[in-house]
Amino acid sequence: MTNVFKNDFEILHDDKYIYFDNAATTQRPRQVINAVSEFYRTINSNPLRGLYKWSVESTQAYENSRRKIAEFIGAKDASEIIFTRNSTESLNLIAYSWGLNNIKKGDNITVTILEHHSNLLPWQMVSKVTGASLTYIECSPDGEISDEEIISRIPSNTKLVSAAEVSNVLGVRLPIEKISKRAHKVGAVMVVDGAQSAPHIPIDVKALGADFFVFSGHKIMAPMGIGVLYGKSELLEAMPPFLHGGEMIESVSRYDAVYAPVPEKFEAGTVNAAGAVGLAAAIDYIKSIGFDTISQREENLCRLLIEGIKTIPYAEYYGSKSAETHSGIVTFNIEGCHPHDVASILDTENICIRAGQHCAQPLHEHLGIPASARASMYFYNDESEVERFIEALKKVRSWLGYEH
Amino acid sequence: MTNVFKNDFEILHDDKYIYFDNAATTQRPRQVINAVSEFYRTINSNPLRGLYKWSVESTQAYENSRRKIAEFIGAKDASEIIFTRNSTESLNLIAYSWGLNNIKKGDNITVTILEHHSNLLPWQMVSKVTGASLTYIECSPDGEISDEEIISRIPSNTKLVSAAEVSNVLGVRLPIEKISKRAHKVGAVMVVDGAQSAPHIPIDVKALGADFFVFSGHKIMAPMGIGVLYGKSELLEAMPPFLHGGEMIESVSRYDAVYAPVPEKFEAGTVNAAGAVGLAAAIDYIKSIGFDTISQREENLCRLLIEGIKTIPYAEYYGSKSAETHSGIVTFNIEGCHPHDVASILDTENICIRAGQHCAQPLHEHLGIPASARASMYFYNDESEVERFIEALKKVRSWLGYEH
Amino acid sequence: MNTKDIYREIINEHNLHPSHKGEINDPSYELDGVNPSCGDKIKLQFKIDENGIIEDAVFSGSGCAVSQASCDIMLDLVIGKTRDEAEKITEAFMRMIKGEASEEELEILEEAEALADIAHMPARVKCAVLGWRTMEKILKENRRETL
Amino acid sequence: MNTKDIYREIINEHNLHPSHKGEINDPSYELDGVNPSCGDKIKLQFKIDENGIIEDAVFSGSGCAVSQASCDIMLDLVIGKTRDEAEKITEAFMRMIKGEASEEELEILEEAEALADIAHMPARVKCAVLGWRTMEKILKENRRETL
Ligand SMILES: Cc1ncc(COP(=O)(O)O)c(C=O)c1O
Ligand SMILES: Cc1ncc(COP(=O)(O)O)c(C=O)c1O
Repeated sequence: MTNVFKNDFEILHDDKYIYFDNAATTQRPRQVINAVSEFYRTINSNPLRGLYKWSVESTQAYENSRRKIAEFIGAKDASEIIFTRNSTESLNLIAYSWGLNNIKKGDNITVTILEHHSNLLPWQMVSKVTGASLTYIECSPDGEISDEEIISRIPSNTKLVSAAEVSNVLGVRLPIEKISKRAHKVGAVMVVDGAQSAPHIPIDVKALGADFFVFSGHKIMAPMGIGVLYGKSELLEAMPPFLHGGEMIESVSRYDAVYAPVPEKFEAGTVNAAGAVGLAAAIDYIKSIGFDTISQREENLCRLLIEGIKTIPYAEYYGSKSAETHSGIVTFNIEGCHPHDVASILDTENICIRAGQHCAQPLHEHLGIPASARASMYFYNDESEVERFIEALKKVRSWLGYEH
Repeated sequence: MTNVFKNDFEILHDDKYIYFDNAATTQRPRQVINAVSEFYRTINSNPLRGLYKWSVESTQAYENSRRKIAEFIGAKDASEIIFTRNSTESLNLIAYSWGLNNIKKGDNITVTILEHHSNLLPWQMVSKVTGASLTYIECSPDGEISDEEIISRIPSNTKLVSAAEVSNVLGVRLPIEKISKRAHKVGAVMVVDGAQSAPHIPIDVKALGADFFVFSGHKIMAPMGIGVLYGKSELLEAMPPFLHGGEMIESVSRYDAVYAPVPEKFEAGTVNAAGAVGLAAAIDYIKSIGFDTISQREENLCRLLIEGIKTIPYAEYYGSKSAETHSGIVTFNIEGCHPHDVASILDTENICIRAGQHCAQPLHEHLGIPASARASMYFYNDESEVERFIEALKKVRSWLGYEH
Repeated sequence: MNTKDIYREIINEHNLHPSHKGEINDPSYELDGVNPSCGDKIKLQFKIDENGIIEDAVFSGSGCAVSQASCDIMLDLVIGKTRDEAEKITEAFMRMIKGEASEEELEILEEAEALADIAHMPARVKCAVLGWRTMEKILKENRRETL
Repeated sequence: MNTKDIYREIINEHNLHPSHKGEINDPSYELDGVNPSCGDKIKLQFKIDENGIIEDAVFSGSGCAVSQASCDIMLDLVIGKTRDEAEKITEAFMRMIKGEASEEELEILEEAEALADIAHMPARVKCAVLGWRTMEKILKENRRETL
């Protein structure tokens, strides 16, 4: 193993396996795994209300993580960071707490056709409950969104716009700044789904024009079970709580309760302090690698992979022709071969990819493909893996019984 | 360290600290910590949709955990087990998905006065949204609930009854079987909050008469960030989803979606597979200790602690006089000393207890005490700790400036 | 058998050169089956005579090789059999996929037995059973979309 | 100072023998403060003359030793001072609790400086500031519950 970027990832030390399913979940470096274990071995306790050393230290660790995240995405204040389980929960929190209370019949919600189901179904729900319309910004086959689409699909009665910063299928970055500008012009709130951008590019919620921003720990090398919701203070403060229970109240009587200020108001029940500590460690780790290195390596790997696919007859890939706009993700198909069969066959070569619709059915319909295979790489992947992948891909059709 | 029950808990190896805040969160044995790390080091991937070895293995590990939990609490089928973050989320899921869709004005919801806020605020919410009444079953000062209370507080228009199996303040076990019998007699659904019972006594949801049962991993030696909702198949199947997103659908079109069957319907977004694996390891661990041993040790420690408190002038404890019905929990006060000061002073002796209202304000009001201190023990605590605790407690009044 | 062998020895042939793919004009029963997670869609058409014998059966639609091949093999097996026999075969197949089939059951599955190893590819089980579930519904529910 | 020393050297005396606990009949201002997480309740009564000088001030209510003592010490400090001076002292105290106070600020805090180490007991900070926050409100909002 000569790829030093794999050093901290024990699971990747066995060169037999090629892990190309990073858009689904990344691997965790030992620094993250150890930070979690260390928490349990040294200061484990229930944070927030403790009056003893461990609990004070757990609280500090938990709140340090919040501050670190705030700084990582350019939030104004740590209290704008709410810990959730994952992006999906963050988006549902917005939908239930902001959506159902601020959107009504006659209003409009706009999303893009590139959305992951997690940034679609919550808005379908709000649309159904409130009677508001749901409008799609469409994209070209390579994932481009035109200025006209942005203007025409965000009409003046729009109350909320939600868009992924990076598509989990095409890897393309959406013109979030333009979308949020239009959203704000018509007085709508802008939600940015950063599940696929936070692992790859620096985030500045202010520059994005994001009123809300969400991401998942597990896609950024943190443990599973911890996610983030960023919301502008003014918005969070005006929103009613979502989950109700311990730790999110000031006082409770038999029939009534006074809620705690943000962020506690939105963190009902015992918090996942160990998860937050793991996420802080992941952020330290990603910074130690550096986003420049990350995108350079991803770009290079994408370029190689795309070039490889181009040499394979019957193979086609989707999205932009240029490797820089793929965020490590290359989605493709091989004619005559169903992506599930492609994935099963590649599995026999110990290559891990995803196949299906990647929780983006409307996008697949829009692109006119029933399903696709997706190779998604991260900075710890390397050229030799891409080469092995391409070699295997070349043989897929013959393994599936075709003469050529 | 001669207490072998501490062997697997590295954090407890430093005999300096006495951890008596187990009702807030337990410690995790190395078996649990290692199971989680091992998952990340060997098969980490996104379960459920994977077509390659790691993903298949993650899925198996995740589903094994589900089966193990089903067996642990006597569920009929593994599909009756939904993974959540904690008890609070489980209870909110019931409140949002079952409560808001089955309870209306004119109906009644009954809880007990002993509830934790997490089993109270969701029902306050449902009551406010629907206009249903909220009724309290009261208890005697030592936590006893009379048959008359059960009958009279669960009137015939009751649609849902929710009660903790074990109180997190008094440690007393509630007469759940009687409550659920009455609930079912009037056609109500019975929710049992097992956050404080699952760590201490064997659970059989059928014998309890529980239509829903919830508990938290972190209170039963599993990692933070994983919890359980059990629901009877018929109920879960008829309920609409709560969180909307990836993994919980069959198919999605632009304006509509078909949901997956249970349990997936209720598990939106990337699941916390590592947490589930940790919970499975915790269940194995608790079984290896055995509930008999657990309650014997807890009973013995409670008896000692109560006897010790009795020897301290100005000290009083709450709840039953008999140590068997305390589940390791002894809540107390020292006259003239605010529990927060007691906890701060005990902290200087490296003793970890909780002080305040323990997320049970209505119960404190009912008992007529503004706040209390709580020592909560688990099987790994021991007599020498109780002795040190009592010695420290004896001196609290003098540390707080009293002559005696 | 490892995955590649399953493909080579059984799936590919049935997928690329199915014996029973097509449409018939006068089916007694017709039913669509969908596997939403992979977008597979299959239509089964059955012609069953007055004695309950499956005279002819075809499938159409698109999907992965596993679902297509499994469907073709299934039709191979049941054409000419009675409704009851077909049900029995289906049961045997479902049990085999769960790894619970008896020796006898495996025997009546004939060529379909080769799909037993699909059980080691849990993500593909849904593909393998798509046709079978659809046929099961036809047999059990006697549903007539057309007559 | 460790926790026990803070109690011994400062909190206990003010908690057990407060100088300013009680009620007055004709306060200019009166306000309740609540620390819901521990159930502490404090009532402040202030008598401020036409020149803005705090003539007298008392507290009543129940709570932990930290909140009671901190309140008593606070009143020690501000009685006889002007409204403006009291505001300045409050600011200094808040900054001290956050560990941000300057030398000068610490100086005007006199005895209250002994509470600086409360900052190491974050869970108790709310107790320590309860009286101060309530006084701050009285001074800033000029709120009159009674006159
Ligand atoms: C009886 C009871 N119910 C519910 C809860 C809430 O559990 P969690 O904070 O893990 O959601 C707790 C513990 O905090 C509890 O003791
Ligand atoms: C763009 C996008 N949004 C949302 C999600 C949902 O994230 P999670 O499953 O962590 O909630 C994902 C990943 O699955 C994603 O790729």
